[in-house]
Amino acid sequence: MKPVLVIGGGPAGVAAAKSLVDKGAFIVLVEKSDSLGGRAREWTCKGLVECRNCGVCYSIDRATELLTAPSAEVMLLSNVVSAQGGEEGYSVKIKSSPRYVTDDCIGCGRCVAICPVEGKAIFPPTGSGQPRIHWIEREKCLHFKKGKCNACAEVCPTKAIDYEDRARNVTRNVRAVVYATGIEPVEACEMNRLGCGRYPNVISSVDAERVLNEKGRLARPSDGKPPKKIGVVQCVGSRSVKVGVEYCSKFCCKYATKISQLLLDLDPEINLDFYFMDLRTLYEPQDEFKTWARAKKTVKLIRSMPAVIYEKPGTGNLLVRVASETDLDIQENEYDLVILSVGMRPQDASGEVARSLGISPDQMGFAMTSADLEKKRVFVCGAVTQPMDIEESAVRAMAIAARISTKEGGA
Amino acid sequence: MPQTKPKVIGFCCERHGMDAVVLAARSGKQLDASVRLLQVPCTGRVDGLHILKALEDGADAVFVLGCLEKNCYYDTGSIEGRKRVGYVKQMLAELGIEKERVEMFNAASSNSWIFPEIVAKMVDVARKLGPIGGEKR
Amino acid sequence: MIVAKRKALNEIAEMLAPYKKVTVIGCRSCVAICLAGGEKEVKMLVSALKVKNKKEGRKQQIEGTVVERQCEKEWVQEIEDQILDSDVTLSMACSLGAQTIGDMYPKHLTFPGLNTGMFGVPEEQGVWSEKCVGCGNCIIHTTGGICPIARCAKSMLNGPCGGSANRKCEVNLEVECAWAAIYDRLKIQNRLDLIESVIQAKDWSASHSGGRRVFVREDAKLTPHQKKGKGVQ
Amino acid sequence: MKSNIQVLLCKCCTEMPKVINIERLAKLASESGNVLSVMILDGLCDGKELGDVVTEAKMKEIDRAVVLACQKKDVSPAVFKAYKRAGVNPYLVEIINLREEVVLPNASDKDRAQAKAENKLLAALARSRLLQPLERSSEEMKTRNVVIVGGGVAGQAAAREAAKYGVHTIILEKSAKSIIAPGVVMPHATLVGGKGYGGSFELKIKVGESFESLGAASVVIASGGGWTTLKGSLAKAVRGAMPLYEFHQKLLANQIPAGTVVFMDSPDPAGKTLRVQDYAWEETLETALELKKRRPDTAVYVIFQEMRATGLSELAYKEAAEIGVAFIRYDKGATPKVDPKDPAVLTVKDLSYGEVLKIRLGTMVFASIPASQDNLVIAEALRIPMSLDGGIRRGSIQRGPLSTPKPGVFVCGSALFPKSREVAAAEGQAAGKLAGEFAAQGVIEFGGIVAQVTPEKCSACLTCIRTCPYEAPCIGNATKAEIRVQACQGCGMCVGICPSKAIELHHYTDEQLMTESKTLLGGDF
Repeated sequence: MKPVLVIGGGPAGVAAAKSLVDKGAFIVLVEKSDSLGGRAREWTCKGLVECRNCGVCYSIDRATELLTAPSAEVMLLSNVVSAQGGEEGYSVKIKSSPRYVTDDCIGCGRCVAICPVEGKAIFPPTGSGQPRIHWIEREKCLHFKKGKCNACAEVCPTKAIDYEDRARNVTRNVRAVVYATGIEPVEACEMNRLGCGRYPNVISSVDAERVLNEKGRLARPSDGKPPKKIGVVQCVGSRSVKVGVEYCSKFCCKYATKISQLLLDLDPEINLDFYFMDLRTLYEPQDEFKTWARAKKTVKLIRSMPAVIYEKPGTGNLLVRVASETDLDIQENEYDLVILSVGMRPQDASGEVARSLGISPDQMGFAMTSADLEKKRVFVCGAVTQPMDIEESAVRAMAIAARISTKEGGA
Repeated sequence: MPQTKPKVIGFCCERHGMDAVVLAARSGKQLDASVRLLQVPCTGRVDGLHILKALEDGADAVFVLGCLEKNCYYDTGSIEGRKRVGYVKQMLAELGIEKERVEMFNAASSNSWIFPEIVAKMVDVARKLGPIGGEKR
Repeated sequence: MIVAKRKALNEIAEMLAPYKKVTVIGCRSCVAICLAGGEKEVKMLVSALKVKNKKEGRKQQIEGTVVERQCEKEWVQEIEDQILDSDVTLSMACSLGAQTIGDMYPKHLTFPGLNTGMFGVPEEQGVWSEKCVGCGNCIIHTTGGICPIARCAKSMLNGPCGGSANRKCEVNLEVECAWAAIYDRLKIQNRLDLIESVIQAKDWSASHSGGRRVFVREDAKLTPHQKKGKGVQ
Repeated sequence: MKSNIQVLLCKCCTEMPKVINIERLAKLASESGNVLSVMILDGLCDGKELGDVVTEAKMKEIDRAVVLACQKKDVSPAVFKAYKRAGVNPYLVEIINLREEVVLPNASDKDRAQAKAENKLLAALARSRLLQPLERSSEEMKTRNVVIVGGGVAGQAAAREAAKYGVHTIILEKSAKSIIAPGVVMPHATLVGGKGYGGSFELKIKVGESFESLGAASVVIASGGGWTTLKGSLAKAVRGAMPLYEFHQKLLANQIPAGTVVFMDSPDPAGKTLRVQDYAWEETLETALELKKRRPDTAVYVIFQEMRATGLSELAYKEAAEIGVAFIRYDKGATPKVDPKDPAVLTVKDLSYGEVLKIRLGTMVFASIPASQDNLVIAEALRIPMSLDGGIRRGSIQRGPLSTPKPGVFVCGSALFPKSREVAAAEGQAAGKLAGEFAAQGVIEFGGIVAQVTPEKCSACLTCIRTCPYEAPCIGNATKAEIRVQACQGCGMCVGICPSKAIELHHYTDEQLMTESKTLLGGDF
């Protein structure tokens, strides 16, 4: 029985793959980054006592299960180069980048400590990674740039550094393709007026998620102090005709409200102002976030979009200029840290591989799916098809897995 | 004089509680060695008696670590666990023993920082309060 | 069933402090069911007291045990040795259990570990409410099955007092007025006429006011001829 | 029972020896009571050395083992398999996660790490001596029925999907609506009661006026939303009130009366529960657009507290605003009102502009979709929890997004909360797959780590029955609690709460846990 190819190891990809494995299928999962779980790996769990239903752990758990599943071939740091075929199946060429570190790596991290390159050239897997095998980024590594440095190889206790590692090209014949390439954040720094990229203490929600996931606390990038007054700005680069995307990215309100709650859980003394146009917190029948925010004296909900953010000289603090809700007066509020909730856009919905599989983007750039495409055994799923949160991605991926037959002529 | 070798014991659920412990270790976090972990299927299995017995047997601090509430593998186990811990805390308070010695925590499998924080907090409590009755070690 | 509540632990610890050897005795009946004095509570109490003693450096031997029904001599007799071997017994049963032990071993000290509260029913897990005061003269067939003596703060027998408003009791606004409940119940039973009938002033002689009450069922009693051993005397 | 322990020490390639002295651990192990064999292995996970382990275990008549390695999940399949060959009960094999609990996090303090590892080993040995062998059993499922409650979009999708697994699907549909789906479709049928556990449910159903019983291996709840329900003070007071679903039907049939149309989020805006979900807005905006397209002259208002036009509905929101739909935001503090004398005039304060508007109504449409009224009966029948707003609550996400806490019962579509047709169909499909897979197993596996009652101690206080999420305890014929092992998931919640200490959880008894904790605390490091 030929395997099913899953392109993308994010929430949708791992859910589809796991669901297929449960059904008895063999799968080949191709993920371009260094770890399985996609964006969920970088994102933080938002509960401290009570689960806030962000779904991050669901993706992580499925990814962990896949890594030990005998019927799943997981290829990290890999890309699909080309795909040919049709209803009868596809012949797929996959290129795996060299890691320059063999499977002997035990993830002790000594190589990272000793690496002389600024910003390091050898890394553990991004986020809270499961296989601890490190990898070297060729473009940064002095061994490749100057041919001199062997620092990591010398310090490695298991002799796992292999500078001779080569890119591998493999071909797999698969019976169906699940296309789940997911989303990427809109470049928030295009929104110049909000100071992103100019001021260190204006960070994007993606950065906030990553730092929280790694450290459990946010700190001001400028001086490392814990922020006491935080502004959260919604709809940066989404619902916008000028910069970014026109649609609503759907789950930003969900994660931003939950991060806000987490921040207050971690440090009840934080003052938090939440700027938004409309609060779209997905499934919240009792308007939980608003009720929560009203009950807290330290949280303010402000229905207005900041016009401009600039730094108060010498302090690193930020001044947010914003019109009040009814446009009557203009205020300036000071914060230690500002988080911009950036919009998301589909990733790899167009391009050569997508095209060769017959996938085309719609007006907004999302990959379109159709009955014809599914007849040709190409299944597009996850947030590359339309904005959706982790749980919906997972459910839809499970449905896709249900549609892919794993037996000849049967279920 | 803070003691150097406090004794802290943690009852840890084998689902997300243990996953968080493992993830913290695999993320390269260094912890105080004073914490002994004891695995239970679910924090709902933990009985107030186990906690009291641990204090009796020489623990300076006891914690219970389970899945996040509403995300417990057994649906309501970690809520039960929290109630048990709360009851023991109340008993200790009635007896004039520091109730901070006993604590309930929750974690998710994707959370790598929570376990080191729990360890730091409980070891800190144990160091600050010392052994019950000032027993010498 | 009888509903009881554990005494505050410091009170218990203080009571037991002067004694070297303590036996804590639980009961598997009512107090186990109302989560106050079953095996679990006994074991936890013993352990908690040991932790307290450890803190204060007090040497005290504490042991716990449980009997099926502490209010019956035969069950208590089974652990007679253990009781008499200790300096003091802490009864983790209702006061009936404590007094049974006390009556059986008058020289021996028996202290209560629980406060015996009431005759109550479990409304839900962890919630018990009083529905009977044991007045000895039941009339609930005329009040829709709801006892006004127990459930009305003033034990009104003929309708609510002037303080009943919005179905709530004036003594405690959280509590439903018993007579509002009686009215509703009689209404669904189509017996509202009963609410008009006057209940005569209650004969409280059947209640505890006449001192200790003893109920006897002659046909159940054993005749002297039937009794064995010590019971014959 | 003899107690011959074998200790395996895994080096995790080269990782363990860097921090701890494995030989000293091995020596400590071999000097401990009952330990007949100690082996140091280079790596357990590759399974190469397990052959030697089996040989040694057989030779020394080993009946229990303590394995010091890494995470249980990673090594357990190989280790259990090996010990199965050696005839050791899997429940007597203790796997200790030395790597993640001791070695990795304490690498910087080698002395304490060593002492901690030794202490861990002693505790594991103490526990191992107390363990009892356990067996898992299995039971043939009596039926291959997959019962699907509700024949809407989700229910039909679930039936089609489940049928692929060769199971027998039965749809219970409360209306007379004709449904094309595989298996049996029972019109006028509702679920009213039930008992049993995953793989063997006995459901009580009402068909027309008669009651029938029905066996089921798994159940899918697809009860949908309360599409046609309209409740709330405003809906009662206003003239021409209509739920969205009904309005949509009438619009398609061109039966909308003339006059202004107002769409509003909640029929009870001052009430506690808002219960307006994103899907309701998606549909509202589409309907408003459709209305405006069909009848451009109609004045259309959308009154809302929060415009939840998520995702691509944002585009519909924009389009609607462009073609002249008026959007008015209000707040809980100033809810729209109708004049009791003239229930056709709605007064609303627009918070965006601060004006007070008086709108003469033709039709007033409410977007709020309450939960299905049937959920209460279904939840009671299957003994599963509900969410606060009347939907069926899913269990922990650890078990998946469509699983209720009860194994074998799945939920999909608007039974959880209102969803679009497309999402409901996807969920139905996924739930159908899960239910089909569950029923197609054909056998129920149970036993092993389960609770057990000591009848002499039981006071039949019902505490366990009220606490268990799985309905495993019940009062048996002897009026003492009994555990239905088929339903028991082994969480031990009843054990921890039993006031008479009458229940024990195999493998995690009080004695085992307290001995382990005592040994752990005995270590001085």
